Formats: sequence, C-alpha cells, structure tokens
Amino acid sequence: MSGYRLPQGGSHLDRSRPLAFRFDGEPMQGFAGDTLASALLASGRVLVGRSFKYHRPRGVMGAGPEEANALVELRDGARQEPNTRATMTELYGGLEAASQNRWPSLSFDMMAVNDLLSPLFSAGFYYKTFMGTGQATWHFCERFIRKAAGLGRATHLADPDRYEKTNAFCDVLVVGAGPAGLMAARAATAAGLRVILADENARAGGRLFEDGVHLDGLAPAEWIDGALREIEAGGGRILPRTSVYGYFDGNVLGAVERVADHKRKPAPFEPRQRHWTIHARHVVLATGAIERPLVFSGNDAPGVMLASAGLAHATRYGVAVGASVVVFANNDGGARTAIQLADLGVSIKAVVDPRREIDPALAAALGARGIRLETGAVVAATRGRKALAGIDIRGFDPISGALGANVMQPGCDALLVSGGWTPSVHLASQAGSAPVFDAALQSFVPGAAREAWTAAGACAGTLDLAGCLAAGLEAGRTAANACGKTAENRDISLPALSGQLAGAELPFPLFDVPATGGAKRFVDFQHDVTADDVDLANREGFRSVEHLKRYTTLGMAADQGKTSNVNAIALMARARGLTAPQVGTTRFRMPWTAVTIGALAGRETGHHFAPVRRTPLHDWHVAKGAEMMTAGLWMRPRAYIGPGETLRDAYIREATAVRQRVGIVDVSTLGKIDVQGPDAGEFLNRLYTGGFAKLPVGKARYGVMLREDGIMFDDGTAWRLAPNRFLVTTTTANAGAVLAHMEHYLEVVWPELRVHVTSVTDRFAGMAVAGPQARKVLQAALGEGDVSTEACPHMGIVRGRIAGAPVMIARLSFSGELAYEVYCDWPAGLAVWETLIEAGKPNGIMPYGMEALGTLRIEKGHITGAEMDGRTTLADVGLGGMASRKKPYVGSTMTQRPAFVDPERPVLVGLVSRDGQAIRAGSHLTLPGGGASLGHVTAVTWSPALGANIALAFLSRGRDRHGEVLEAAFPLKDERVAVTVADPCFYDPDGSRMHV
Amino acid sequence: MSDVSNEQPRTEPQTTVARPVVGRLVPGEAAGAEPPALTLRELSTGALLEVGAWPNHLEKVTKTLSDLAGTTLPGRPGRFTESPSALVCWIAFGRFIYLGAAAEDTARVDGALEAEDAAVVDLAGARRIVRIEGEAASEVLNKAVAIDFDPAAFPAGALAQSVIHQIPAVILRRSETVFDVLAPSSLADALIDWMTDAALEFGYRVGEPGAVL
Amino acid sequence: MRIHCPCCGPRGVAEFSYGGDGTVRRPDLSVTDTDAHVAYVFERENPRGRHVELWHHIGGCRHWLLVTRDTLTHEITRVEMAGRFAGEAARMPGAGA
Amino acid sequence: MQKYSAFSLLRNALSGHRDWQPAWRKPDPKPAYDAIIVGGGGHGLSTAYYLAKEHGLTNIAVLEKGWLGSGNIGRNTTIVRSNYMLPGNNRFYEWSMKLWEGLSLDLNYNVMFSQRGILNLAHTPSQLDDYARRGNSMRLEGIDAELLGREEVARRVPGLDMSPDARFPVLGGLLQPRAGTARHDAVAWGYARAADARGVDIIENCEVTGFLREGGRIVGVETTRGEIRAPKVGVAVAGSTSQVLRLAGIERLPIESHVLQAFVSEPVKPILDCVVTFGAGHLYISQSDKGGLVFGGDIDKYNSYAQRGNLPVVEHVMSEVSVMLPFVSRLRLLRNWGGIMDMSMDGSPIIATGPLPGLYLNAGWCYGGFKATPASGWCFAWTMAKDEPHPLNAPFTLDRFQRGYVLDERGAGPYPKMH
Ligand SMILES: Cc1cc2nc3c(=O)[nH]c(=O)nc-3n(C[C@H](O)[C@H](O)[C@H](O)COP(=O)(O)OP(=O)(O)OC[C@H]3O[C@@H](n4cnc5c(N)ncnc54)[C@H](O)[C@@H]3O)c2cc1C
Ligand SMILES: NC(=O)c1ccc[n+]([C@@H]2O[C@H](COP(=O)([O-])OP(=O)(O)OC[C@H]3O[C@@H](n4cnc5c(N)ncnc54)[C@H](O)[C@@H]3O)[C@@H](O)[C@H]2O)c1
Ligand SMILES: Cc1cc2nc3c(=O)[nH]c(=O)nc-3n(C[C@H](O)[C@H](O)[C@H](O)COP(=O)(O)O)c2cc1C
Ligand SMILES: [Zn+2]
Repeated sequence: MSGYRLPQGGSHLDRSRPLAFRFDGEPMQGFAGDTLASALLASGRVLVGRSFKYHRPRGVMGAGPEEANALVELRDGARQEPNTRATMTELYGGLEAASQNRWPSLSFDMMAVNDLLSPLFSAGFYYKTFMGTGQATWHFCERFIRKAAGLGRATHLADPDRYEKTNAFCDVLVVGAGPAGLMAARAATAAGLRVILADENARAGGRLFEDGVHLDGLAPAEWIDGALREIEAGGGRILPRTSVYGYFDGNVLGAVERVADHKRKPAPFEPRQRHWTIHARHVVLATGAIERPLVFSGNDAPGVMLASAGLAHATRYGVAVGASVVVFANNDGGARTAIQLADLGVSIKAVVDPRREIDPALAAALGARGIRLETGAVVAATRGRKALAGIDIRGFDPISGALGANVMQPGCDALLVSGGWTPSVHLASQAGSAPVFDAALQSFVPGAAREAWTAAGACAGTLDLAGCLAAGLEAGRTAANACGKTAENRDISLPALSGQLAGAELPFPLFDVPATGGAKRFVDFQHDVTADDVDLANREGFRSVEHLKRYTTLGMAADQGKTSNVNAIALMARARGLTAPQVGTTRFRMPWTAVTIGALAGRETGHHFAPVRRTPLHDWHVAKGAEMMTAGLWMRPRAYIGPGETLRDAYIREATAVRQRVGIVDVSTLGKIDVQGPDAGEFLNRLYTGGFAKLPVGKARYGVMLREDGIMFDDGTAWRLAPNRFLVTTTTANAGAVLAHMEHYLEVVWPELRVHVTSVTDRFAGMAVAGPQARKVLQAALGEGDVSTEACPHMGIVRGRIAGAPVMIARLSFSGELAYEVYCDWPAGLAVWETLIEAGKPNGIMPYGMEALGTLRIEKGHITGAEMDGRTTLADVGLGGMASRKKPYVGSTMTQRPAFVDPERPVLVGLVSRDGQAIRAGSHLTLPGGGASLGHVTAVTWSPALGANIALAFLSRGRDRHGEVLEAAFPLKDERVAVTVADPCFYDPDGSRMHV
Repeated sequence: MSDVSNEQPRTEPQTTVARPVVGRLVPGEAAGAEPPALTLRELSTGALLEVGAWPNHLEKVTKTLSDLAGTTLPGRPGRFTESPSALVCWIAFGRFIYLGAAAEDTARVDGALEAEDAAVVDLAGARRIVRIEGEAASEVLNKAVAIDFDPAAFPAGALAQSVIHQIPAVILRRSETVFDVLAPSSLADALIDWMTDAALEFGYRVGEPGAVL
Repeated sequence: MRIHCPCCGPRGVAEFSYGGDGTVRRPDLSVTDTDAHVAYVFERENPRGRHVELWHHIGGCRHWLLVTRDTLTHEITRVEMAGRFAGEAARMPGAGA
Repeated sequence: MQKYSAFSLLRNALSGHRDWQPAWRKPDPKPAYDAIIVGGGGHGLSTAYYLAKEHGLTNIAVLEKGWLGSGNIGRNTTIVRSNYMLPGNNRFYEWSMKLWEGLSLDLNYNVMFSQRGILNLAHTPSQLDDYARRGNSMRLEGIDAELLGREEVARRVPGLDMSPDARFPVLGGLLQPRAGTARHDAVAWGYARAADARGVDIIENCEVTGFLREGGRIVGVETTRGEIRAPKVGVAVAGSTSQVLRLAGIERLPIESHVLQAFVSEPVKPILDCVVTFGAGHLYISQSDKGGLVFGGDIDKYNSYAQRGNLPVVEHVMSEVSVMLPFVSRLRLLRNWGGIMDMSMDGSPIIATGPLPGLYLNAGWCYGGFKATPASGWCFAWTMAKDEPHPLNAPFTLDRFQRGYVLDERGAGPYPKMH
C-alpha cells in the first residue's frame, strides 16, 4: 500500500462532494477541493509520469507550481493539454488525464531503454556523435531524437476556447496571498488604497495551512477568510487562480487568471483564461519560497517527495502520501513536518538529519510520538524502481562530508525531503535586480529594488510565520507610504499566534550525499540532469553557471529549475572551489510559471486578428459577385466575376469596357489628407519633388514625395481647394505613413509653419469614372455642376451634386482614358455610386476591380507599389522630370550621391511577349539563352487593348535597350519567355485619350 | 494601386478571399450572457468638425468655440463640455472636435474662425459613434485600452484618444456608466464587431439609435 | 513601459511610434552638402544609457514627444512636447500631471 | 584535440566520462598577438577559426567580455537560410549555407544543422509575386527554391489555418528546402573548440575597455585583463558595436541597437516539421530537437541595451502565432528572452576594413546574423588577412550609406526599426 485518504482533515476538501475522474483510462475518485495530484495520491497511485531523457518512472514530488515530475496530458480532443502539472490541476468531475512520454504504457515504457544506455547519454553527448558522413547521418538520427524528446503530445486541432484580456490599475498589487501577502493587502487596503491581491492557487493562504497554528485563536482557514473579507470590504480586488508571470518596465505586470480550468469546459461566453495587464504604483512581492530537494542516489524514485508537499497533502487534502513515511531534512522543518504529520495520523517511521543534533524540544516531541530520530545520518540510496520500497540510511560526517557506516535500511513507501528553502525571487529579478546570496538560507534573496516594489515574507528570506506576518504588514505600510498615504495605515495589528512548534528553518549546508551503488543522483528531475553531469560540465570547461545550464539543460525544463537551480549552483561552486555567490544564478525570465499562449493572444486571433476596413460600397461589391481581396486592413473588389466567368474573363471584360465605353471603380481606400493653413503651399513645396506653392486654386497636380534618403516614398495628387487649403491623396498602403511623415515635419522639423494636417480618408467616399463616355455619364448623373471641358479641364476641380449629395470632382486619370475622381460624403457613397451606375447604363457602364485597374495602369506604364518598392528613384521610373530644379525638397540633396547617378541602375521598361506566352510577375530578365539577372518583372498582364501579353520591368541600362530581345526567366517553374523591350507606356503614349 | 494585375489564370484552384466580419447593431437584438448587463447603440450628430488652432491663437479660438457652443471650454485637453446644442472635445494641444446638434453648425464654426487663427476640417460622416452603457462598460473598454477608468481618475467629462483593436478611437465618458466611442467610419463596423464580441461575457442588448446631444 | 504624454497622461508604449534619436537635427533645406544629410539620415551615437529620443503619440493625441530614457534600464526621466505646442503644454493647468 | 565520435563516446562512457578534456583551454592573455578579435560570439569565433585554418594565422586571440556565447549567438531563433533577393546578399548567404552543410564534420562538433526547410507563407497575390521574384533570384544564383500552392502548403504544415476565408488567407508560399535550424550554442562551442585546437587563445571574462593607438593606427586593446597588442584588431561585437567603436573615437555609426525578443514553448512531441514564417505580420517558428516551439517576431522598436522587452510585442507575437497555427494557442509559453541587435540603416551587414587603420569591422547583422556565422567569419578572416574584402563581402562596406549603394532587402529605408 502507499498513499491513502486519512479518515479526517483536509482544509481544502469537501468530503460531501465526491468526484469521478480517470487517469490513463482507469476510473478513480476524489473530492471537490482535491488537486489531481492529491486525488491520485489518495487513490494509492505512485507512478504518474516518465522523465524527459531517461524515461525514468516518476511520482508526485511537490504540491504546487514547483512540480517537476507529475506532468500529465489533461483533457482530450482539441482541448488536449500536454505537460500539465497535476499539483496545480483542480479536480473536477469527469476529468480525463493521461500519463505522457511513455510507450506503450506508463508502467512498461520501451523508451526506458534510454535509462540503460544512460552512460552514453551524458550531458552534451549529441555534440560528439551522429556526424558520420555529414548531413545525411544527422538527418537520419535526428528523427529518433526528436521523437524521444518532447514530453507530452500536442494536437493539431485548433484551440476551441476563448481567452479574454483586460487592463487593471491599482495603487498596490500584492503578489501572493500567503500570510505575508494577506497582511500587506490588509494594511494597504486599510490605508485607503486600491489593492489587487493575486494568488495562483484557488484558495488564498499560501503555506499558512501547514504552519499548524491558530491566529487570534482562529484556525488558518477562518483567519484567511476574515482577512479576505476585510480586503474586499475595503475595495480590494482578489484574484484567485491568477499567476503573476511577468514584471515589465514601468511597474506593468502580466498575470493570467485561470477562469475555467477547474471546470470540464468553460460555460457559454466564459473565457477559459483571462490575461491581466496590471498597472501598479507599488508592488508587494510576497511570493513565498519553494523547498529544495536533496541530491542523493535514487532521489527520483516515485515516493520521494518534498517534505512541504507531504505536509500540504495531509493538511489541505487529508492525504497520507504513504503508509510508512521517513523524513530526511537538513533543517528543523524536517522534524516539525514529521510531528505535524504524525499528529494528523500519518505513520512516520523516522527522521534522518545530517546534523549532530537538532532543537531539543523537537527531538523530545518526536520521541513522544515514537518517531525514531537519526542525527548525523543521511539517506544514501533508495530501493524500488516504479515505487519506493525502502532506503539506505548511512552515517554522515558533517565536517568532512563523508559517508559513515550503514545505520539501517528500513522499508518505506514515502520519503519526505527538505534541503532548505529557495525564495521565489523571480519577479524581483525580472524587474532588473540581481538576486543576492543569503548565507544563512544558503540561497538567493531579491537584490535592491529597481522598480517600485517591496519584497516580504519567505520571498525576502523570512521563513518564520511571525516574521512573515510582520514583514507583510510592514510592506503594506511601505507601499502606502510610497503612494502618499502615510497617516492612514495604523489600525491593522498582527494576529496573536498559538500552537506553534519551535525550531529554525535555516538549513545545514548539505546539498548532496555522496553517491552510493551507482544509482543516479538527480539535480534537475524533469530534464534528468545528475550531479555527475554537473561534474562533467565542469571537466569539459562549461563552468560558468550559464554554460552549465546550456550544456546540461539544467533548469531549462518546464519547471525552469525551481527546485534544482540552487543545488546545481552549490555543486558547481564546490567543484570549482568557489562560493555560491561567485558562481551566481542564471538569469530569471518571464514567465514565472508557463502560461497559455492563447491567454497572451486574447481575442486577437482568428477573424479578430485585425479589424476589417471597409468602404461604404462594400456590401454592394459583395452583392454584385465581387471577389474581395485584402489590401492592408482594407477589403477591395478584385473583379466582379459573372456567372460562368473566370477571374481572367472578368477583368478583361471590365478593362475593355473602360477603354471602349466607361467604367467605374471604388477608390475610397486612397489616403486623403486635409492640409490647411497659411503655409500649406510652402509645406507641400518642401515635401513634394514638384512645385505646389503656385498651383492655382481649383487645380490638382500629381506629386511624388521622397524619403530623406532620396528614394521614392509615395505618390498621389494634391488638389488646391482654397489658397490655404489642399486635399492630398496618397496610395492606399501609405496613407498612415504619409500623415505621420507630415506631422513629423510640422512638429519637429519646421514648427514655424502654420499648417494643420488631418486624415480625411473616412470623410470622402471616392469613385473613379473612366472611359470615353465618362463625361457624358457624369454629366447625366450630376444634379448640379458642370464637367464640360471648359468648366473642368484636365486636372481641373469642380463641385456639384449627385443624388442630392455634394460632390467634389477632379479630372484625373490613372487608366489613361478620360476620367474623373468623384468624392462625396462617406455616408452618401452608395447613393452616389448607384446614381452614377444608373446614369451610365445607356453607355454600358461597368464597375471594375483591382485586376482591371492594374491592367489599365500597366498599359499606360503608370507605377504602383510594385515599382515604388523602397529602392527606386524618380529617375528609375522615368519621372526624373518631376524633380524640381528650382527648389530644394525632402530628399533632393541625397539624390546627388553616386549610386543615384550610376548608369547601370535598372530603370523602368515595358516588355512585350514575343510568342504570345504569358509573362509571369517576379520573372528576371536575362539575355536570350540565360545568364545573370539584368533586372526583374514587377507587373504583368494580358492587355486587351494591345492584344498582347505585356509587362513592366526594371532593366539595367533599360532605356538604351528598347527593341532588344531578352528572356523573362522564371526558373521556379522552368519557364522562359522571349520578350521585346519597349517603352513602359504601351498605350496612347501621347495621352490624347485623356485630353478630350 | 493594385500590385496584382499580373495574375495569370491560376493553375492552382482559386481561393475565395476573406469575407468580412460583419458588425452591425440591429436594435432589439441581444446576445451573450443573460440577463444582458450592457446596452449598445449607435448615435448620430448633426455636425462633426475638427478645429486646429495655431499655438498663439489658442485663447481666441477657445473663446470663439465657447461662444458658439454656449458653454465654457474644459480648460485643458482630455476633457469635453457640452450644452444642449454642442459638445466640444479638447483632444490635443490646439485641437478640438466640435459636435453640433445641427448640420448647419459646420458652416457656423467655419465662418466664425479666421484662417489666421485656426484650421477647420469638416469631418461629418467620417466618424461613427457607438454608445456603450452599463456597469460593465468600462470593463469592456479596458479589454483594449490601458486607461484607468476609475471615476476619480477619469470622471464624467473626461475623454481619451486611444486605440481599440487597432482602431483609433475617441472615448467620451458621458456619465459613470455611459461611454461614447467615436471611430473612423471605415472601421466602425469592425469596432462594433469587436465590441459586441467583447461584451458577450456580460451580455448586451442593442438599443434604438439616438443622437449624441 | 509607459510614457507619460504631457497631453494625454500615462499611456502604454503600444500607443506610441518610435522616432529615433531626438538630438539629430535636420540640415536646413538649403544645405546641399550631402555629408550633412548623410549624417542626419544615417549616423547615430546610439548611447548605452541616457538617450533623448522622439516618440509620436500616434494612437493618442498624435503629438511628437521628446523623451529622455535610459536605454539600459528603460527608465524614463523626462517627457516634453517636441513641437510647436511645447510652450502651450507648459502653461496648461495640470501640465506634466 | 580529442576527436569526438561514437567510438570516443562509447569508450568514455565505459570509463565514467572521466577523461574528457575541456572543450577549449582557458589561457591567460599574452601581451601580444598577430591579430585580436574582439567578441566571442559566433562571428568572432568563426573569424578566428578561419584565420587559423585558411590563412595560417594562429597566434591570435578572441577576447570575450563575459562567458563565451553570451551574446546573440546564445539567444537567437537559430534559423539558417539563404533565401535572399538581392544578389549581394544571396551569394553571401549561399556561401554560408554551403559552409553550414559541412560544418559539423569540419569542426568535429555536431552543430545539429537540421535542413528541414523554411516556408514563407504568402497571403496576397502581390506577396506571391514578391516571393516569385526572390525565388527566381535564388534559382538564378543556383540556390534551391520552390513556389508552393495552397495544397502543398497545407500538406507540409498540418495545423496551419488554411481556411479560405481566414482574415489573411494563405495563398501559397516560398520554400527553401535546404534551409533549417542549428543548435546555436553548439555553433559557438564547436568553433571555439576547433579554433582552440589550432592554437587560438580564447579568453573569456576579458572586456575590451579601450584601444591602443600609435599615430593614427590601432595597435592593440586595453582590457580588464591588461593591455594586449596586435597589429590587427577585428571587432565583431554585434549589439555592442557602437559602444566598442566609441572607445576608438568613432562616435557615430549607421547603427542603432534594438531589442529582439524570442520565445520557447513547453516541449512537446514533434508537431511542426519545417520552419514557417507568417506573411501577414512578422513571425517565424520552428520546433527544436528538444520539442519546444521556438519563435519570434518583430523587434520592440526602440533603442535598447536591456536584453529584455515589453509586453505589447509579446502579446502581438502570441496573437500572430495563434492566428497562423491555431493549435499553438493551447500550448504554454515556457520562457521569453531578448537580445540586442545592431540594426543597420539598410538592414544589411558591414564586413570591412576600417574605419581606422589596423581596425576591421564586422557588424550590422540585425536579426539575421546567425545564419551568416560561417560565411561572416570566413569573409572577415579574408578581409583581415588580406586587408581587402573578398568579392563576397565587397558590397558590405561602411561607406555605402554615403555613396548610396545600400542593400535594402525590404525596401524599408533608413529606419532601423523597419528592417
Ligand atoms: C532573439 C534573436 C533571434 C535571432 N534569430 C536569428 C535567426 O533565426 N537567424 C539568424 O540568422 N539570426 C538570428 N539572430 C541574429 C543573430 O543571433 C546575430 O546576428 C548574431 O549572433 C550576431 O553575431 P555574433 O554571434 O558574433 O554576436 P554575439 O554572440 O552577440 O557576439 C558578440 C560578443 O561580443 C562581446 N562583447 C561585446 N562588447 C565587448 C567588449 N567590449 N569586449 C569583449 N567582448 C565584447 C559580447 O559579450 C558578445 O559575446 C537573432 C538574434 C536574436 C537576439
Ligand atoms: N515550516 C517551514 O519549514 C517553513 C519554511 C518556510 C516557510 N514557511 C511558511 O511559509 C509561509 C511564508 O509566507 P509567505 O506569505 O511569505 O509565502 P507563502 O508561500 O505562504 O505564500 C506565497 C503565495 O504566493 C503564491 N505565489 C507565488 N508566486 C506567485 C505568482 N507569481 N503569482 C501568483 N501567486 C504567486 C504562492 O502560490 C503562495 O500561495 C509562512 O506560512 C511560513 O511559516 C514555513
Ligand atoms: C533555440 C533556443 C531554444 C531554447 N529552448 C529553451 C528551453 O527549452 N528551455 C529554456 O528554459 N530556455 C530555452 N531557451 C532560452 C534560454 O534559456 C535563454 O533564455 C536564452 O538563451 C537567453 O539567455 P538569458 O535568458 O540567459 O539571457 C532557448 C533559447 C534558444 C535560443
Ligand atoms: Zn498624447
């Protein structure tokens, strides 16, 4: 027999609510309040998992976040969660858990052969072998290594649960609701501060349940509930099941609340977890301490457990972790644990302590309970593979560290171990303070605070309860002072303690027991790193604590070395003849305990990854069969695909309509910026390469802006609406960047300019009406206004009304046809659009999408983002003439640099396929027959107007090569197309079609 | 414009590209937890314009705006004040958003301010306004916005420009439990989509559309 | 990391867009010496420690700020308006609060 | 050098692993060397190795201020690829790839170079065109590349959200089959061990605090372990370039230091075979041999020397990874860390002589220098030995910014945060 449920007790347990669950398919029972670990232990389960490398059988070793062994696959299907700590899993009815990292079964695991081969698998063995003849050997071997590693199995199924996120603000965040945290939160609340108290457990109280005391005459549970009520009544917010995992700059902390993990699945609309970003003026770190195991031969046998875990399982869950228990500790906590357990009805065989003597009061108390005390002795080995069967107790010389004679070899099924306590300095350390060594604790405590925090209780190295309570109170007051509440926090007092056992927690500096009998001595349980591995690392020169970690993987497992790091440091220090602080710790990093990735993503996933930006015509497009495509956040119609049509048919039809009759396209996505003020003209003059100061009111002009390095940034038009007012359009992609660019110059570079810029992208819906019939259609649609050549010449602007809505019309052309851009109020967009279409019906108006738009612009050799790709100059794209010589502008000087005037620069050319074969975008140009790349193809189309496959491309010395025959090579598909180099403007080069 | 005109008829099967997520408020509809703790509704305004004052003309501009709105301006950015006919938001140094009950307010404000003092940009139709109302309203907003909505820090009359789900928004606290959110029109559906989803755990119902003033 | 915007109050860093070293000065437009522009555009001191830098409150008031921040600790010791409203900001009631 | 092999491992296993020698010696610095490399990261160590191996220069030292590999070599997401678009870049990185393919044998150290392929997902037609341009560029230079359609992508990476109505649907991707990952620490240790075996002194905990000058020339360095003289001093200190060159009086460089965060999940059984990048954002992910999903995204986008980042980037990266691979949402983040990147103004590196006589500079690797480790050292060794660049690194000059010959792979312009 091994663990079992005690007839009574268990502060967390509700014995009236039994819960059924299954482990590895086997039906079992626990009670409400249990963790999966306590329920397994109560059911007599010893073996619960397999270790990472050697697939060693393992049992439960802890009772909280420190758990390194009892990892399970929880739930199934899409909710399967590998590597879940059984000690942090609250039991719920119907829970399904499975052991992991074993095949075919937990008790018979083929991979345990690794354990037999373990002499080969020393630290870093893989760096020395598997090289064979090179890559092939490694690839072959790697597959097996990968399969053997990895612990639990994940699923490819999408996570079905919701995760929420929130921001919270408080004066004081208290992390940890143990005695120190509770006192701190009480004090801060009493001072009138806004307090958040977070603890990762379902129940507050920390280790207070295990102290065996009464506070102000109350049992721990009652006192804790009182404290919580008081904090809540004072306006404090209590967050149970909430791990504060990260401490970021400016006192911003990240926490994850496990809202529904204690249920089978979340209720409708309930998130599984909630991420909290907590902004605190001051933080109290009351995160407690974690008990250290001792390093001795066979110390990983299932049944070997931390002493505090053995005690916690009894006090909280009424579980005796064994029928016959031995305690092995280097501090008084061992004896005390034994006494408390005995009083709870657990059968304790012996206490083994390396010290020559212990506190006499404790010794007497042990004697009174018939518990054998072996001082000057250690546990040197264990027996039993899948379950602890017994131990070897040997004499020990505390001065030399040598083993002495055999003392006894008792049988036992549980061994509780304590090597002292390791304060949880993680958050303090994340916040930027290096932990400092405390010789009395033989461990590290938080260093000087860099952010606004105070550490209190076991986290700061205070181990006794009275000290923790006092430190918590003091920390609460410090926090109150830091928040400017100096007077208000007097009326909280410390509870009177009764029933406490004597004894000091300070450990005798024993970390490991010399090896006996060849069994491994584990330092890092989860990653199977042994004391020998530490020695090997030292021998091979991996002596820095960070090298030790990386070479042996010590501390890199899912538990991040919570129970192993300090022991490893001590062992390395001894091997190198240094002190522990000289060796130092590895760097602490977030998260404190592993947190669900979904919780950090929140609802910003799936469709909510990014908002959808829509024009007012969106629904119309969709209703008319448009295939929509993303353009940044926007959705735009690609083509309106009619019945029986392909995308290609559709865009050819649309583009042909524009060339022959008239088309209409939604251009609402273009960036629009209102540029206003007495210096607006001067401002644009400085930003654009061309001149704008003298642009007449009522006229628009095409313009290009450069970046400061002289490369093209964006193009668009500026419409002068009044002497001090322009409407500037930008490309869809760069709308935000251009606005920020303008704001930068106005606020930082030329603050003297009186110009105000505002995005009016969402102010105006825009539609371009293009084609030989455009004027006719527009005039027919206009209720008011005149677009005759006289009233609205090329680049002219007029106002009018369509469908009752005021419109602004500029005669601009991207397609090369007679064309107008019509802007109206955003909400009026649909009415104006439909009116235009109605008016155009007699002329066969056709809405067109991005594909047709692209075809039309390629035929004209107009540039877009594919050509303005952040590497090209005005001259490259043939717009050198737009570079004003009369005035400087942003980027102008930088275009004088050698690379800008290099004659080898690729420049924009047109290409025509010679044999009717389509050219592919992304092709490279080579000489016929191949060779090096001379340039690349940016855009291609079948041109309905030319009846040819054409393309735009950048070609080195391209302007001298018009008429030359080259190849457009697409080696990705083994294709090459013979092309003739041409002028990039294929269609209507003199622009006569727009000037009608 | 489109960089994609180069598409050849594809050899691979064509995908249907993302349909948008629709976010529309249909009055009377309810969703999420029962009973609904929140009400969402869309608000309209007669005029909506932005005023940008030149640095040393601020006093004159604030005075003009106060007179036009019939209320005293709040005194610093981050606050708004209202009268029955207008609501004036001081959104940044030298910048205001003027919400007028009447559409004609646009012309009135424009006419009252000289080009030498300030720029006036008509933003009518460029923003939509969503009201979220209920005890949990600030909790919904705090899912996205890292602003302390404690009434002491952010009382009624306070405003914030911030970002909700990548959407630039102006948040006005009209009362302890009522917030009005201005969002660019092209993203207003997306805001509603986000907000209704965020409100599910509290439950919401959609109220009749109303007016800001 | 939070930046205390003189206009909007303390806000998360995600609302801001970084504008780089705030001490480099753009040469006047009339300067045609490329070296001066090359220095402005490409060359940075990149200190380890105190750094005066530009941030654009793009998700808030859209003002540009001059922030003094330690590049090693990320501690922010000073935030000012970079632009033309610097004077205005200083005169505002509750400025800097 | 003790030879590593399956046999030596077996022999040592039988003798309790007691006979293994230190991977590299821990010598004290000599007063003078023929050349000094500042920086014991991947690039510094590989430079020393190739100086010894290819140029016969063995009286050299590598000076490292901390423990070997404490910089970016020890904290990167280990992606190795040569899928660049611009000729100057792809030739260089392909040379690196070739060196990678023989590296374990060359060093007699298994650096676990795992050629499991890298797949760049495309979400818009224009992105597919960009990838085609890049892939064709590669193929014309003799580099492997394949353009994949939706079905092939879905087949290769189970678990991807391939729904046609995803917010940013996957339309296809560019695959480089020979790309992959390598065990980052092993690369540092393997080079150190191999360089040491050729006589190179690798000196840890030796910080360069100044430069020795004679006339205008650099003739050595001051360190926390005393003065060390050498006629040639190569600087390969990655994120510390500005700080170290300031010691030589160079006040300004086309470099900003930024923090890049990276992440690893709890280990799980094999679930992701190739390296995948998300095209509708910035995310790259692979699974380590240990089982952790190793992933990263954008830099934090502000100057930093802190090796730690902030929450918004963390949240954004998690959001991207759960969008691309919705199952990852269920897994847990195990650890996060940061490294300091020397972001150059065009996103491309600098391997050059200068900026002072006697000084040589290797810098500007942004987040891409791990894959460059072999070729960077190889080219830098050449440059130091011959006092002129090899044709492969000829484009990576320091004066390219002045002359305008930038290598801007992304077209992002002179904004380090954008590269
Ligand atoms: C999170 C992250 C992810 C990355 N992912 C990838 C990736 O997937 N693929 C890829 O190709 N690249 C990646 N990189 C980039 C890559 O890691 C670096 O470009 C590369 O490692 C830099 O070269 P290095 O190894 O020589 O640098 P480092 O390892 O940083 O070496 C520089 C060394 O110089 C030392 N030093 C500094 N100052 C002094 C001094 N005064 N005296 C003596 N020594 C000094 C430092 O201590 C350091 O050890 C990533 C980087 C990071 C941070
Ligand atoms: N008997 C012994 O041998 C012994 C030794 C040491 C400590 N103790 C006892 O331990 C207690 C110490 O009190 P205390 O208040 O300092 O610590 P505590 O351990 O009682 O409480 C700390 C609490 O913080 C939680 N926590 C830790 N990190 C967290 C995080 N990042 N996020 C959320 N929650 C987190 C823990 O789960 C725990 O509930 C006292 O009761 C003391 O008597 C006893
Ligand atoms: C490819 C890769 C894989 C890693 N895997 C793990 C891991 O499994 N467990 C772990 O604790 N850390 C892992 N790390 C992170 C390291 O522990 C460490 O955080 C990182 O090297 C940076 O060092 P620092 O945190 O000491 O600054 C990994 C790092 C890299 C680069
Ligand atoms: Zn602001």
